[in-house]
Amino acid sequence: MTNLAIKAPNQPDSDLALRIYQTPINKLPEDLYIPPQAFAIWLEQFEGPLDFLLYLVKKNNMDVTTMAILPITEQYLAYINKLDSSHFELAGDYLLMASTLIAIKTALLLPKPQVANDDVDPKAELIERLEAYAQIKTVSARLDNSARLDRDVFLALASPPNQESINACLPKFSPDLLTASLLLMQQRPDYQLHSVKVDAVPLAERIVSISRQLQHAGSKSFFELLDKSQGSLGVVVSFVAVLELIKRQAVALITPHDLQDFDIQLSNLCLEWQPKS
Amino acid sequence: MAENTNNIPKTTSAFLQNQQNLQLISRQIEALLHASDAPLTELFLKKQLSLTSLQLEQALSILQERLSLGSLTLNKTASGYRLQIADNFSPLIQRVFPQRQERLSQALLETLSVIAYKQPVTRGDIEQIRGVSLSSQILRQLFDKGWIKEAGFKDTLGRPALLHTTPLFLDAFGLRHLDELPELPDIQALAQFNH
Amino acid sequence: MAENTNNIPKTTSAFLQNQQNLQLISRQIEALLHASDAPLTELFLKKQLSLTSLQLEQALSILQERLSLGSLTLNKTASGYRLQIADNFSPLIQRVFPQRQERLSQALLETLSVIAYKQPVTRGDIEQIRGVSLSSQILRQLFDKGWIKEAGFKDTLGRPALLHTTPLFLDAFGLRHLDELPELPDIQALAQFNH
Repeated sequence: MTNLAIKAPNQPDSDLALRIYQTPINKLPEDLYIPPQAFAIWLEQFEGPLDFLLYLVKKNNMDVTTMAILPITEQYLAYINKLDSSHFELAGDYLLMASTLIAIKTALLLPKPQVANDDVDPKAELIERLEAYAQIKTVSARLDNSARLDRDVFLALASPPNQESINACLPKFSPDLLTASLLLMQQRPDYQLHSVKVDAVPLAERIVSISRQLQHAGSKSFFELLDKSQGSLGVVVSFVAVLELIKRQAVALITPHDLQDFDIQLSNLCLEWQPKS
Repeated sequence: MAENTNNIPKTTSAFLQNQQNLQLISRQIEALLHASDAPLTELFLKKQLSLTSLQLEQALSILQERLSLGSLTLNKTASGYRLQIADNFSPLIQRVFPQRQERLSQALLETLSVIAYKQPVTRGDIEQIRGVSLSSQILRQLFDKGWIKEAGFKDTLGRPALLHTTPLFLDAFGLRHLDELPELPDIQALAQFNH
Repeated sequence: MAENTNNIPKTTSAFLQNQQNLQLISRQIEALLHASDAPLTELFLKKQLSLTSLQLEQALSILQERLSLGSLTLNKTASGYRLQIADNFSPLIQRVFPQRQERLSQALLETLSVIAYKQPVTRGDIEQIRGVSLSSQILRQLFDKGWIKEAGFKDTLGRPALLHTTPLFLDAFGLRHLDELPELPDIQALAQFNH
């Protein structure tokens, strides 16, 4: 790399050329040895075999649509032969193109076959691909020239208002969450101080007790119906008892109209006695 | 004097009140545009601020006028309105924040162009047109920027995913519609590839 | 007339030119503040725009005045100047782009309730009332939200810190005073607890 300055053919209107000692070289002289690595680096500046072919077409002052395929093919193969085996990862796409070109060249050199397969003309196909690629290459340069966000156009950034002023508008938590959490805390058996004794809580007895309480009071919240000595098992059994009573249509659920379905929790569950008509 | 002011016809006073109201709306729009991380559509603004189309139009023009006193402009992109810094400050910003200038590689630009012009396309289509295998690095970059998305499959062997550009791509390149893309050059014009 | 204008004293014309220049500088500062993702210091602005301290000060005050017509303010933070949406647009922004309210865990609520109803309390008190050991994770969450604070010590062995709720706690629960807390239901654990 020390003596080889290689000019990248990136800019569309720059002079595409290999430079050695600042001297532009239009084609690789047969007698000059160029290290394969340097050649590979030069080739890497192209976007692939189509880009490289376009370069050759331009260098030969040819027209894509009417280009003579033979000289281009020969030049292409001459360059690709310089790639040594250590650059296979780069060479893959180029070798594929080389085989296409050889096929075209062979077809041109051989006497014309007469029949059917002239619907696939490899030369026309190649020219078509070159044209399509040239189109894309041109528009991609135009696209790059258009005013692009964060390069030519900048968004106006501004910080949000002070967090305190945002906080002031956030919906408040309901203070009832606090008391509800304490109630729930109470329902929880005390793991640390006592061993948990699971007293059987007969369902039938709970059904009777809850019916009696509701019949007497008219309506009560679920928590008021609990027997606190029965612990968490009591909560579960009472809940089943309530479900059973609802199923028997002996009690009804009171849903405050301002509650959504998903807001109904044990803490705001209210029940009402349904007198039999 | 006092009598005079009282004699302002009702229509004038209503006009003044309307103007004040539009001023307020224009400030609300400005605040929302700054607070949003994506452009806002007319429909969104009308709905959120309960505006008629006329009110929105008037408030936006008041906003545009006020911004012109400073260094911003109101810009309508493919996905809605956004506030951007006026173009004449771009050189200053480029000088002061040079690290913000991102250069896009030729390979990325070509891939993006194939997707933009030939969409929907598969990876294979892109490779066929560009004549090189597509590095997943490039596709990932394009996905990262939100410029392309996968939608649907091509009904061929392996059912490869189809790639499309997104409204963010249009926004980034200052386009309102895909048909504002620079026209594909004529093959005849390209024939003389030496320019 | 022409003579008159020519007779404007040099100082006046110099003054006008200076004012125009300051206007331009204020727009440049505005553009840079909008382009930067971090606050900009005075030093940075002076260096990038080649300003004297006086020029910067004057241009910033022009900018502040111009911004007051719209919805932004110039905010001086510890790390420099930044443009910020004015606080009075917070309700609008919160309504249009609502921030999700997080769910509070049962353990956090219980701990908070014990502190709220029985303050001042020590960690030990909370553990005794709740019957479970207190995870430092929960206390940290409460401190992070600014809902509780430590103030004073209990005069017992080890002099443990006493925990109180804060005005931010009242604010988050929409309360003006502690005595607006809902009446404590019949809770044995709390009732039994005497400090």
